[in-house]
Amino acid sequence: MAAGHSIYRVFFYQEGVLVANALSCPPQDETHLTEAWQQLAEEHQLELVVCVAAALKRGIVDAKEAARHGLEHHNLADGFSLSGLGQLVDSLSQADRTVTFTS
Amino acid sequence: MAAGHSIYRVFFYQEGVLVANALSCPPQDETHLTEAWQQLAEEHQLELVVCVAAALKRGIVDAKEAARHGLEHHNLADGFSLSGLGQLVDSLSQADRTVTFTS
Amino acid sequence: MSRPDFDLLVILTQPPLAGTAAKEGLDTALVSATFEQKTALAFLGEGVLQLVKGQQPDQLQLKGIQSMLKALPFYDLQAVYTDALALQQFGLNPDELLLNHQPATAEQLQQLIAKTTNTLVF
Amino acid sequence: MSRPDFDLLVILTQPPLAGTAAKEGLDTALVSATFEQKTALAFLGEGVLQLVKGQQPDQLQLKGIQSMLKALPFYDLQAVYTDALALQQFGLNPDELLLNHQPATAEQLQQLIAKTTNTLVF
Amino acid sequence: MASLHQLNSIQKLPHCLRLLAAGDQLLLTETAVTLVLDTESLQQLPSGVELLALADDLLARGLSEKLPSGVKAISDAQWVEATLEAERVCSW
Amino acid sequence: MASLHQLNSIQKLPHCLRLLAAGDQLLLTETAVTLVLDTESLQQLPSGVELLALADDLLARGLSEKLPSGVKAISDAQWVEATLEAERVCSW
Repeated sequence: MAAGHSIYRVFFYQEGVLVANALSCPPQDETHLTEAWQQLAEEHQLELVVCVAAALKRGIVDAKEAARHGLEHHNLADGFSLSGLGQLVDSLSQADRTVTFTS
Repeated sequence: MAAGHSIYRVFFYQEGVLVANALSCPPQDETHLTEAWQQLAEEHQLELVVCVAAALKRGIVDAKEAARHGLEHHNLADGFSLSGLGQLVDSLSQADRTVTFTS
Repeated sequence: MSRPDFDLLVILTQPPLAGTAAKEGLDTALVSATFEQKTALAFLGEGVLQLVKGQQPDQLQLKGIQSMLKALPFYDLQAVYTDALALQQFGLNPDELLLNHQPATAEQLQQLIAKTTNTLVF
Repeated sequence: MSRPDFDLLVILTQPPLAGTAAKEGLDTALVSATFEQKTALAFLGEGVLQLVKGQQPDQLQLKGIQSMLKALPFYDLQAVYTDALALQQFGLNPDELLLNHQPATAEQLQQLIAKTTNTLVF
Repeated sequence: MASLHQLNSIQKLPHCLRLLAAGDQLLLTETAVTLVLDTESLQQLPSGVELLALADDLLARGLSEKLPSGVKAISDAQWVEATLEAERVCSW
Repeated sequence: MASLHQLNSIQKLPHCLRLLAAGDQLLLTETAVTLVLDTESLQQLPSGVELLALADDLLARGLSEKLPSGVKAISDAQWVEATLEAERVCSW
């Protein structure tokens, strides 16, 4: 980004959705990945999209999904939004280059 | 258990702690693992112990840990309790046989 | 580069009932095809075992991808490749497997990647 | 079986900075030693790379297990084995590594398992 | 009976293979049951190791009919028995 | 420049290795940087493939000083450049 490239969208799926769990408490001397993404997104106006099917399966829900499934609590971190795989396909076709980070 | 063997304790650690997330919503046609463990534990009076350090790191907290870390919500499923690795070492030394299930 | 043959290639490398990667990969391929992207699918290594017939995942209260694979012909996703070396390694006869697929050598798979805009590995 | 040499053997197979398995394994070994269980530790395959000196995990804002390894001599955990074949494969000189450890052949590691009540692999 | 080794993924085979001793049993579970088709890898097993595979895991993956002669399929109940008959269980 | 292949674990090497074509680059990241010490595996790389490794990942694991001559360490900024110079990026 420092070199003038722009990032269209960051799409979290598979195990990647676990980053969006607002209840993560890593030990104090380790990087808090959820907060690191939130900061980066705020500084550079990035869109952080979490695959809704992968998230639900792994117990990451926003207020709306929690209500829909009759759950008392929700835990999607601020700055992240839930959406479908169509957003991933859209990004693939819109961006010049797609770089994937696998687990 | 049907053959008269008894189970001393089930200890969840590493990725295994994710089973204790009360907010998991697998698709309806898949096994709800959290609920399956709860049922098994109730039927056979099993102790389900979740490694507290592994759980905190992965965003699984009970009401007490949530309060201690200033979190609004908690998500440890009923029937599970958080405890330390000492419980694992105790089980190893008490049981005739230890069987591990890895990820 | 000349105009690519495919917009997206999805490579499935996982054996049957190994977590959710294969299903998530297949979902991605199907959504891509639905959005009118030219999409290809390749089964690599242990991934070819997804095509073995007669799987009974309900035996483990699990859901495989075989029922989804059988529905593939109804999507616009007819380019399906399999890893010929893996088929040989596992002693699988291509004709005994699910789906209309084309066994491909490593070199043919390399060319497939070279003629595709994006490749995702699951 | 004759009285075992060890109550617990912890085998570490992960390379440095590969998730939390190595740390969780080492934690288990240390808690075991603290509870006065006779405990042994073995580094297998890529696990031997944990013992390479001069690692700088802070470079990635991560935490390795090297500082914990340096503290091992202060616990009652002196039985440390390394996979001799892996050391050779990675061109590592046993004397250049962290910790006082004993390189062991596959056969010696097999005997170690046979003389230990419980073995956990991380 | 010596050790019962449980292998649940072929990724871990290289480590496990070297620590198998004559008299041990190797039980293939979950995705590792696909090894029954991999003749080349099976030949690397040391002699004197009994090879078992979980029947339900084979069935679920359509491999029950393809079992080679050297592999014995066992039920969950037989698995429990095997863990008790072995001196120790080692899970990879 | 053809494809840039990113490999982040040696478990995935067997698949990746077969799909590397002459002219491609292979970038080792995360734990896969340990491959730089594994001479036997490196010899299996097809000829005409440039081998790169992330400098920070090497440094973090104490491998910077042990880099063999055939491997080029690159910074994060060079990595970004490499993804743009390549025709496509394939992550294993």
